[in-house]
Amino acid sequence: MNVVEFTNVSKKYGKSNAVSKLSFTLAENKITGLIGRNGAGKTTLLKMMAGYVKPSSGNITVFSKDPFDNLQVSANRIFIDHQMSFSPLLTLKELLITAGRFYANWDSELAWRLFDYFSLNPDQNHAQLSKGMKSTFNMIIGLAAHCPLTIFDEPTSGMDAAVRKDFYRALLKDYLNHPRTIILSSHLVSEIEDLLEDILLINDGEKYLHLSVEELREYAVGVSGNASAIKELAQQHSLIHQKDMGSGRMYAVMKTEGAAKQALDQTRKLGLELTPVAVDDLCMHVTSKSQGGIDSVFN
Amino acid sequence: MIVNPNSMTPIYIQIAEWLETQILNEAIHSDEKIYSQYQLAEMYNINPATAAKGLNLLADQNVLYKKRGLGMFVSKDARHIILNKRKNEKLQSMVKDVTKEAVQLGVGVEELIVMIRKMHSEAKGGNQ
Amino acid sequence: MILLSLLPLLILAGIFAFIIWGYRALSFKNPGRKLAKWLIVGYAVILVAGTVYSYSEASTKQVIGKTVSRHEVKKQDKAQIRLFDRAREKGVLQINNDILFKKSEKSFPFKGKQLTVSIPDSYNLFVDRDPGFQGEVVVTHYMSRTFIGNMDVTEKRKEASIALKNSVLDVTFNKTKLHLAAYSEGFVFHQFNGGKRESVWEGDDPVFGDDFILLKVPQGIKVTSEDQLVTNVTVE
Amino acid sequence: MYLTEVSTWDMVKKLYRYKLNSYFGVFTSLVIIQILSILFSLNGTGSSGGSSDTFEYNMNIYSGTLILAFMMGWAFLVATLITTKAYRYDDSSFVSNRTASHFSNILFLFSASIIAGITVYFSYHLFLSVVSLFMKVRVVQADTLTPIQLAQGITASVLYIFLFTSLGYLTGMLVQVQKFFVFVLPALFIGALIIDGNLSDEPRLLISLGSFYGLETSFIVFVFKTLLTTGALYGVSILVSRRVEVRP
Repeated sequence: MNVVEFTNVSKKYGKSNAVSKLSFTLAENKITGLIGRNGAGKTTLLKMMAGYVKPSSGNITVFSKDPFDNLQVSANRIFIDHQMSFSPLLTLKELLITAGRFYANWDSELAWRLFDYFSLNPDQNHAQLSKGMKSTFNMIIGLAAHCPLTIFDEPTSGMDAAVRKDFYRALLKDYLNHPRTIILSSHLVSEIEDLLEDILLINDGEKYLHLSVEELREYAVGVSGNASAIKELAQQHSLIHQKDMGSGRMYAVMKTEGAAKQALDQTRKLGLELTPVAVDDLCMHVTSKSQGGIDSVFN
Repeated sequence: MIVNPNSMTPIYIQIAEWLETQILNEAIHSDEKIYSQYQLAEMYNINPATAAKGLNLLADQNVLYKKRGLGMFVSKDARHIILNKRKNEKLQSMVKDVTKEAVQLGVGVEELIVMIRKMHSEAKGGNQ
Repeated sequence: MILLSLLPLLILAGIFAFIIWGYRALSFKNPGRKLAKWLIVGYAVILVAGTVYSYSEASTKQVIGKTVSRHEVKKQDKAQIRLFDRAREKGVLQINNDILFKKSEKSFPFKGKQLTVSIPDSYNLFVDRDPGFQGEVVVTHYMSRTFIGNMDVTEKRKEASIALKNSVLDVTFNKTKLHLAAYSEGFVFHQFNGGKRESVWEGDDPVFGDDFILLKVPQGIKVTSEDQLVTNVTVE
Repeated sequence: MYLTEVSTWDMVKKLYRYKLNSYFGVFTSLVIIQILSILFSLNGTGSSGGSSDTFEYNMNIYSGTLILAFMMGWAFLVATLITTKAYRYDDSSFVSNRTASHFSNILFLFSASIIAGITVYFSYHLFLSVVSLFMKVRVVQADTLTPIQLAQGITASVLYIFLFTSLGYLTGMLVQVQKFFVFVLPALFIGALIIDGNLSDEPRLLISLGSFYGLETSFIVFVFKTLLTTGALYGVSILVSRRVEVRP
């Protein structure tokens, strides 16, 4: 069953399109990574999914219902981002207790264990927290709510590396105990890719790829060696990225689709070296404005 | 074992290989239950779907068999299958690589055999 | 009165129940909010104390006079005018206790044939010749009732000083000064009284009662006054 | 997948409870505004005096009306405050939709109006005690109210204050929809008063508006008038809010 379905969804702010003609589905109980550059439309997409923002056109269903301003959807999803606002008059302790009243599956024990682990002060106010502590607190709410659809928008912003690592581990362990549909947006793919089952890559408000992480790892291959040999190879394969290495050598990233894979395997004979392409590199290359990346500016 | 995401080998294959090694080392015996996808996910901090893919790979090769509702178990001839596979596929391709490298470096067959003999006895001695 | 004092108590109990319920709902430690809590609790306590004090004060000594309706005040004003007109023009003075208030009465032995009254300008001097009277005069200081708004403050006024020396009766009226404070819960509390407004400032112009002197003298005595008209009346 | 079914009313109650806890400042401001209004009332809302040859009086008029007026202003401001983003977004951090959010706000504002309306009466008596304790006033005339008058008066105070919350709520919502209403609404208000003043010899707009409620002598009719107006203003606010995104 699909938890989330986007059909031809567009969202305009003024004249610019934040999201355009986006269609995808999220299947039940998968962790999906929403990857895209800043301004790619990740937040707009997630806010539409959460029911905060109404699409300009197209159709969204969450749990087979239109999520916008829908109380039933709201009760079964949680949206965590760094803009989450809480009354400055309540302490963290009060906020956790309040959150527990709102969410039917609230795991109070988990919430308090995480709260203690990350040494948050129960008497402090949310407004006084540093950015990283805020993110940590919001994350605790997001995990403990055990909502069938859990949405994290850049959940680790401001957290230090150790806390980020702990968060991802906590997310995985809690997911193993309570499988649910989780979508996690980030621009730091390398940190989360092991955690993910699927990746939804968007660029300029449009869907670019929606694949499993394993498929994405084999989606492209890096080829380095003689420039002319690579250029010849590039005729048969879609070139994703290229970089001149100097002295007649170059590095290219090519798509490894279907039968072309075997052809690519033959390249060793041509004295070309094949290397895997890390998922975050791939994401960076495919969302790049030009094939040459930043280097093209200096040519 | 720590999974290496930067390796050319996909994580699910790394997981499958680690399980094979466990079986070869007799850390898990025949007809014993093997790790679930969730245990593997937790051990390696990976998505359980990835772990499941590794388990399914071994099931397809009859190294593991499924018991409905109970999980996956090591089949009777698991060791045999793994040994065969490694000999036929992995070892052969590694030998291929070694030979290729030897040709490039201008190392003769005799010299290569000597090297292999030496390594072989060392590895055997180290194991004992 | 008992009901009246019970109602605020009931409401008070309600407020307290609400506050206690509210605090139980948020019985957390919060240093930032502690001050606010004390502010609210303290204020509630002060409110209650103030209300209790104000009720005990108001119901004992501080209210003066009786309040009447606006309609009553208008009726009074007309009645007073009519009463004086009738006395001056027809010589009939009606002692109506709803309108007139007897402030003081003094009697002096008097044997003479002529009595001179010294009384300030523009005050009425009514003379009633009684055939049964012998050897004395009775001087009564009357005033028609005084209303500020719709509050009867007649009794607060001072009595006139009256003295008889030889054949001269000296009357001096003493000025009364009142400092008043009028309290009203506010317009909402009078909105639904069927148009009957009991608030002082919403009434008409004040009705200043007129002081006058009623002189009872034996039949044969002649009464004169330097600059005041002497009206002979029959008291009803 | 097990989905939770929630009822709107249930969430309204939960949001209402959350608001009672977290909008604590509303009650602190109530105390401060009432203390201020008591201080202002000490001046007296009016005075009168008169004299004849033998009688002279002056009278300071102290009334609870000013306290009520302050509370109306407070109610207006509190309601506009609640429509601002900071408060609206608090709701969207937990389970809510706009309907639940509006109804919990209205419920909260109604509770605040009840507390304000009742405390208007009490603070009037506090003020009265202050006057009789600290000011040298010789004679005092005070109203005596029957229990029914008292109950009606307090109810009417609550309804007046509640009416002003609905006015503030609508104003706040309009501003949230279009920022220029911040300038347009006061301009319209003042403009209407000026035009009103120029067109007729006597300005009638505010007076007739005020007397629609203030001169209503039937308690039942008054309750209907205020509740209907309040309901209508809240209704319009809810409709207006549909033009605002829940949380952009």
